[in-house]
Amino acid sequence: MVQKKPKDYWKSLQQRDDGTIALPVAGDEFVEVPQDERRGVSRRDFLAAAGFTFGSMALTGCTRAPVEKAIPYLVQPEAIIPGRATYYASTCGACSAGCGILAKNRDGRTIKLEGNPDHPISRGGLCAIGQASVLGLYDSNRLRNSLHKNAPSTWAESDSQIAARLDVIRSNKGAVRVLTGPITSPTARRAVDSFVKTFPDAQHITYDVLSSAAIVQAHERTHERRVLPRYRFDKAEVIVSFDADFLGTWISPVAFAMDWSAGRRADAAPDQFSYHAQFEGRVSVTGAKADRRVRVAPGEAGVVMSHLASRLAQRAGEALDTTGLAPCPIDSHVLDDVANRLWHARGKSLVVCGSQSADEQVLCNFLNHLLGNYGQSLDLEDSADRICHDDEAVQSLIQELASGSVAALFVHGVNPVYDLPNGAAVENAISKAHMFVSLADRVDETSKLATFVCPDHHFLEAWGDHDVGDGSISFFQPTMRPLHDTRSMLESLSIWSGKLRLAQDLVRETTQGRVLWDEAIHNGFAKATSVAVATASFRSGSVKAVLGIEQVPADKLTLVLYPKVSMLDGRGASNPWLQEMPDPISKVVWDNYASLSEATAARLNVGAGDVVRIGLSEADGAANALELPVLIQPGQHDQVVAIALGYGKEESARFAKLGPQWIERKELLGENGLVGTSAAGLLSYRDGTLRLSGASVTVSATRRKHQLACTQDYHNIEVPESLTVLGMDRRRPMVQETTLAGYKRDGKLPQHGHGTHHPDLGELWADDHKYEGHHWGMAVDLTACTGCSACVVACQIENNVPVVGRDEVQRKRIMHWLRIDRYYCDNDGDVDVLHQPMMCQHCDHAPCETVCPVLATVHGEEGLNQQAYNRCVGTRYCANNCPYKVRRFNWFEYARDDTLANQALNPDVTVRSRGVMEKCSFCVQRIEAARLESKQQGRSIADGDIQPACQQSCPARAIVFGDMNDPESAVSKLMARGRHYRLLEETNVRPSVGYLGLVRNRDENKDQSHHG
Amino acid sequence: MAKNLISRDDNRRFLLAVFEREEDILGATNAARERGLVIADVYTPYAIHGLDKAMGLRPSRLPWVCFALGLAGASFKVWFEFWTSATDWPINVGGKPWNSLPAFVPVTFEVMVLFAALSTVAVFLVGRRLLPGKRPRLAASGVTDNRFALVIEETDATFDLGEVSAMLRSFGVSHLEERVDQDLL
Amino acid sequence: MLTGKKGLRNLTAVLLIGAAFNAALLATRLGAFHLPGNHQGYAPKQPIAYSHRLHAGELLIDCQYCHYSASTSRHAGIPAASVCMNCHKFVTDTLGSVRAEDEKAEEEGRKPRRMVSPELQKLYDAFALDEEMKPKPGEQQSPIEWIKVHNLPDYVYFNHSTHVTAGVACQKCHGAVETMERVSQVEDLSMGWCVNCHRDVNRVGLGGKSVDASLDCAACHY
Amino acid sequence: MASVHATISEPLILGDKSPGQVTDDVCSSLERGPHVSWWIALTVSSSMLLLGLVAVVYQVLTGIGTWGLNNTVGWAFDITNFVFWIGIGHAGTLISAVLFLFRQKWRTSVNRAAEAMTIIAVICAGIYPLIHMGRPWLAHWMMPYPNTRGPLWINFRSPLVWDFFAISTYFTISFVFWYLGLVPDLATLRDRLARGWRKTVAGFLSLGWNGSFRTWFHYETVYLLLAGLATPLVISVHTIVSWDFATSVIPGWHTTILPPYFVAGAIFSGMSMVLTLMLIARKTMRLEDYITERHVGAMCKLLIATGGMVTMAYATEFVTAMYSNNQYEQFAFINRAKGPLCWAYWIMVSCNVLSPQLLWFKWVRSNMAIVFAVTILINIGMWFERFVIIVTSLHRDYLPSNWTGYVPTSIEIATLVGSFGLFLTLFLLFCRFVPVIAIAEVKGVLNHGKKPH
Repeated sequence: MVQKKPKDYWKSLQQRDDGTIALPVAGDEFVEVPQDERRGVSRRDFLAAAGFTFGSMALTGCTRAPVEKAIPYLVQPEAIIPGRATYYASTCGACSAGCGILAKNRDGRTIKLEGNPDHPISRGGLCAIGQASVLGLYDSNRLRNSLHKNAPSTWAESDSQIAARLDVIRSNKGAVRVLTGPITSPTARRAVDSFVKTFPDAQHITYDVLSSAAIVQAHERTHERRVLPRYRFDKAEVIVSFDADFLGTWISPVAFAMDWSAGRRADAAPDQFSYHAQFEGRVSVTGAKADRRVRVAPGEAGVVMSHLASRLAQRAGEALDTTGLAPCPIDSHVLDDVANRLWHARGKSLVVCGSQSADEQVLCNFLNHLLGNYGQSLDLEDSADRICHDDEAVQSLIQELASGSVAALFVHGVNPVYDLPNGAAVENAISKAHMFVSLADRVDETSKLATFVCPDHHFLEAWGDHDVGDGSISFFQPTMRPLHDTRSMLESLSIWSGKLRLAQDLVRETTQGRVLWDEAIHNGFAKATSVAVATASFRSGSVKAVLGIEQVPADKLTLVLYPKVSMLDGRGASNPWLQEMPDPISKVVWDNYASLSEATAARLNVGAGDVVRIGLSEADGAANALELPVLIQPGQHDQVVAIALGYGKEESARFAKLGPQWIERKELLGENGLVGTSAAGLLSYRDGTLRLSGASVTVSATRRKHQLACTQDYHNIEVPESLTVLGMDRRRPMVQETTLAGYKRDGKLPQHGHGTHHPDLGELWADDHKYEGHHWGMAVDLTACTGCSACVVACQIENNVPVVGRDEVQRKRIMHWLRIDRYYCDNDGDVDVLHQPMMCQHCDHAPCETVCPVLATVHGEEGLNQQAYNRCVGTRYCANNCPYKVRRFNWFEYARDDTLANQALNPDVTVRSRGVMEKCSFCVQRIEAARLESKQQGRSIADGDIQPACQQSCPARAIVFGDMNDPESAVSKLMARGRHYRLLEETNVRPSVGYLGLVRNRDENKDQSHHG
Repeated sequence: MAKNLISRDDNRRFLLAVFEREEDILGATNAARERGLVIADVYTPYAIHGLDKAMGLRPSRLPWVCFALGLAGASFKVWFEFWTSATDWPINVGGKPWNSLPAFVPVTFEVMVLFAALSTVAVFLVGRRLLPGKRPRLAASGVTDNRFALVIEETDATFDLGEVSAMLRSFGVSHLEERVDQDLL
Repeated sequence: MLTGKKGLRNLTAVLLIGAAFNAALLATRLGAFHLPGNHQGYAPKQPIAYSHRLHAGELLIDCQYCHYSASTSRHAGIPAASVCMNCHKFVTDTLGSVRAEDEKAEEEGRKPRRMVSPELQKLYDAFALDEEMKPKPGEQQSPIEWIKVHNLPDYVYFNHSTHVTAGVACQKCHGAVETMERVSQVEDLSMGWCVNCHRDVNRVGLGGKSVDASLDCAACHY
Repeated sequence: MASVHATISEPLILGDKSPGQVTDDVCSSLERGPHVSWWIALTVSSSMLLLGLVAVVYQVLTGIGTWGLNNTVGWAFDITNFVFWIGIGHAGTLISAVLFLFRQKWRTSVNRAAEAMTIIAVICAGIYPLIHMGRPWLAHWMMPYPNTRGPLWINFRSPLVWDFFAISTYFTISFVFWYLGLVPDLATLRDRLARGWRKTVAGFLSLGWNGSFRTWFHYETVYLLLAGLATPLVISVHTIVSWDFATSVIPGWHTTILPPYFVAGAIFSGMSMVLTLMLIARKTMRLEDYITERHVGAMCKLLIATGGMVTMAYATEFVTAMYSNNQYEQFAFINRAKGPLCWAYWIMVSCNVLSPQLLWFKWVRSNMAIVFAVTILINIGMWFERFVIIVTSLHRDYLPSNWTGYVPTSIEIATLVGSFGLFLTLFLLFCRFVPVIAIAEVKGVLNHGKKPH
């Protein structure tokens, strides 16, 4: 236990005696990594080999566990009670959305992030990447001290050298360039600016591959204001999105998902259920939830918007010059319908656009203007000082670098060699900088070139702030003492500017006098300024229609590069949790791939897993061509090939040995020795901006195959036609759906399949097991669930679920306790995507319990289906007999060699050893904790006291847990609703988990046509 | 059951007659019994049908042992299952009742069979003094191969050796011999 | 021929005795079967020969004075060295030796030296303090590495505060620690032992009030 | 009367043998040094066994993950082999016990070998439940014994516990039954031999048997009782095995027909395995006079009968499923016949339903080569029957998202090979060191020395 921890970790703690949180001086008995009976494993193996039963009994009796030490504090800190968690309000730094978090610190280690319910942006939700970012703390790739020429160095040393060189530069007016990602922190802005000011010739350049700069630019044109509007999806009754994946990756998905689902309440009045149309080329989670999905290739989007705009402009009596407008590439009735709905919901509708073309964004603004949505469903009250990412500046910087005229280059928060197209050229250019100081926290494609690497803290160790935009500031505070000898970027810059300022002071200074500091830090945010409500007028003159469709040659396809929900631009690449998080749509893990529609794949004569070669049509295409396995993606536009960004990062090479090692194991890494392949090479500059999509590419088959690891083998909710008999219902009633109209009419779900036709099921032994006290249950709202998989990762973290690796997933042995089933379903010609979170259903007549020979899984007094790992002998009979197949078996001793990563384990949950069964426990540790607390306070557990990890993280609030015996509890109320159903009810296993049917805002006849 | 006809006092005499054929031993035994001779035992290489009648043996009481112990085993097991599942620590298993009697039947049955069979065999072996490593006393060579031996006790003076031998010869006895206090069992 | 019969009887006897013996042996083995981590009577030597008998027994210091988190946390807590210093800043040796030194000093007409018992010296060394209780310059403080006596397997979740607040006496599980010079594990801390206690208190209550001690597997195993 | 039956019908044992000859014929083959073919066979089988041993050790050290199982298909080769071997075992008990109760005297020539086969098969079967556990070193937790977990016993509601008791009982009874039948023959062996280790061992194990008819008399009673107990036992064992599946909720498993279906299948597969072995033994050990065409014929007829039952079961399953109007049931069975694993299903049908039909013809029954081929086919078919029941039911159950496939790994295949190695090795040893024919019983059915009535 204690001695399992790497010594250097503790030394580094001892060395630091300052810091804001009291922490063990030398660790204490409670900093434990739960180990199950792992100590005995070698003994076990020996016994297993030697032969079983009585011998083992005798020997087990005789063996002694090794001596365990209990090392208390030397000086007891006030704040900490060993064994009790402390929560620190902070802000999530995983992406630039800036959601609020509560960081759970247990005995000096931050082990879990929860959404901060009071936070203005996220209001309690937290996405998968945010959840997983806690592992970044314990990432063994992180630098433990500063580097000089890739050799360990001390801060004093590096600082003195850097300072010396900077003085020289200052004196002879050398060019200093600071390259950063998007900066949302006012303090960071100040720090960079003041640093830049200390040089005669210095520039601050930013870029962001997933930039929303076009939106800002568009508003500059249309409203003369450099703002990123605040979108209010909850206020919109009609939502039209042009390729904006606002439920998955666009700007602030957590906030948007929360608003979006708030605007779709099927059980309230119908006008509270928005209509959502999605125009997109690939299949995004947002598209999957849309009431109408229209396939539009990137090249066509502008024209479609123009057509929509002209329709609305006519009605609004505004002019739009559409002479020479190409014919509408999609069925005009669809567009009419959408236009009508929009028009009827004037002021209560919202049009969003994910394009990086400012022209298209301008059209989008125009549409919102025509509909009078400004000030209603979106407003320009943006207090944040938005940098307009100028991609041209980046290009010129690279030229500048290449010419060798840059004296000093500072890079923070970006990895240009990886991010930007033609990385080789960038690498070559950067290496020409006289001094290159990287503030990256690890050695990556870029920082390996650096003269000095001055590692920044992980955001959970650092002070900082984030401008929310509505006038409030969200604060970062250290949630634990820095693990390694790293230093806040703020402090580094201040030192190089001449004088060390502590990060805390700098942050405090920013909002000096505007917020109550202690309160702000306690809450994690504070209202700093009231935003000037200057509703700028719309300059119609700025609008011009996008007339022509970018024609793609017949032998080419349109490229769509997209940020994956789990990877974004690749920041999750070194995080095994995110690598093993199944993509919400494709369910593929540990790889990226080229998605093609069925028709296109057939045309190219390639099948799933065939490696294809994708090259840009431009001259440099050959160089940037890359090879990827094909994934057949139903519902995708035939003209499109979609590829996820963020793969093929050098640091992903670390996963070579992840997963069980045995004779028939297959390699985790691809032929390039990395996880997936980087698609950055296919990024292209078009009219000055870096574009993810729109380029036309050649796709050619190669002879090779590369099997993708997918958590699902069969993807349709209907059984294959070839395996049906007359009168047999092909559709399986797993996901039950209806239309809003239909639901309003019947107040219940249409019946699917014979499976659900059954008489009222009696109970043979009604009086034998009554649940007098609590009877825990869970309701999952399929209408709200977006499949974003935040719950999956949250569950994995909370419950110490092991990462098993690509090969094991391919063998269908993923360990996730909570999985999200994804089904495709034909919807006259088009394809619907259905998501269904699936976890242990805690059946009251659990089939798994009856068959366990050793009573390892039995029923609790409060209706929990309990699994005692240490009693399990591993017959797997329970898993076979589970109709939902939610039980997970430890096929191997899943390695936990990364002792640093083990620091993130939850000490309240056993780490399961080889050969035992495990499954969702409804986060019983949280139930027990709540019970204990209520007992000690002499009260009963109140509704909402217990939130399983999945519910806590869900941005759409789709999961509700509670006491089914309490008619007033939220879960009971949900279960009383008309669209509530229990899965496989007819088997009378009496699950404690219920589902609320999927409601789509469609009209009746559609409903008939696809359930008939 | 294992009543030993041969009491242990000395100077008792036996007549041993060895036959080659099944029908002869059957006939001879019958005849001997009809004459009221005391048949100590018959030694055969295999179980000859009808020989029990010829010797006039009473039916074995082993079935009763079998029945009794089988019953005992079954009732113990059914009690044990009930006690563990419903009394000692009643645990809710898949919502089944504490006393799931139907589910207890299979194990009960198996245990009954086990008890009945093993106990019967044990009683038989001990009763007939059949124990590992015991040194056998053969009445005559070949009684475990191809020859049949009839042993008659010469009870008292009325036993007419000549007459008996004549009778046995009529059945084609292959070897005739008188023995004193032969320990045959 | 008699030998034949006797041999037979002896053989039977031997077999029966053998069977009985094996059965007995088996029974004891089963009895001796331990869950991992169950070591009744385990009494390791501690880095400092701290006497619970003296502190808890004679001086009647409350258990929770040192094991402060027993009522609030999952862990009872091994006291920080600073807790010891609350008293041992002043108490550095037994009264006897201090008195002896005073007398001796009086005879020799000098100031009495500060007496420090060898065990307490280890405490001061941990803080790197000199005779005057001043930190020694340039010396690294080092924590005291106690040996854990009561170890439950890691797959068992035990929470001290639940039991303490419910009114379970420390001695119920730890034995009469106040009488121990060196602490040893008294109870076997096996599952059966826990379960039986839980059943008893559910039946007869605890300290007069009825309690609800869960018998669910998930009360301890998750 | 038996003798009457013996005289009016054609003799069971050819060439009017005397008891002495019987003894000679049977025992001489043991006393003769092993034939070279025996050595070859032993080498092959024991190396198969070794391969299996290595595989098992590797699996136990590394984890069940070395098998091709997954979250959906939790059982495959392991339980398939288990059920297969148990099934094989049943024929032995059937021949020795049931035919004994029915006074089928022809059984005497084959019952010894059949019983030995039972015991060996049960050993092979018993290994699988053990090694299929995730933590086999805790197998003893299946037993209700007093322990430090206090009042925690075992779950008597679980079919696996029933299995545990059934299999262990079955093994014990079969062994006792077999050994009891062996005692007089061991005595015969003992008295034939002048000296040597065989005599010592036989002497020790023959319990001092001296042919006393008083003993014979009780012996017959015990034998009858055991036969009477073994008969319901053999039925119960496979019924319980079938309950492993029948009591579950998985479509294709959850069906009331399974118990009779399994018992029939067991007898079917067992009989064909007995026949396979008999034909080999007959050839290699020159026992044509004892294992006559009549015996083979009788066995063939049994195969036709039991094969018919099995066919019936296959048909019934489909009817039930179609009639159920339950989409899961219906799908489960269509998926067997047409799904991704349909090849297994059709192997099963062609081997178990079609091939036995050949045996209707007398000329086939009297052609040992063809009969042998048929029995082999049936053995294969019956293995696949279990595979079909277990894997095709599991791999596509209720939720389409759970549907997976199954591919065995090298380790699994090696384990299967190993279990055949174990079976053959033990059987070869049996043939070498134990009278393969129940001498005393055969003598009982000779015509020699019997008075023709």
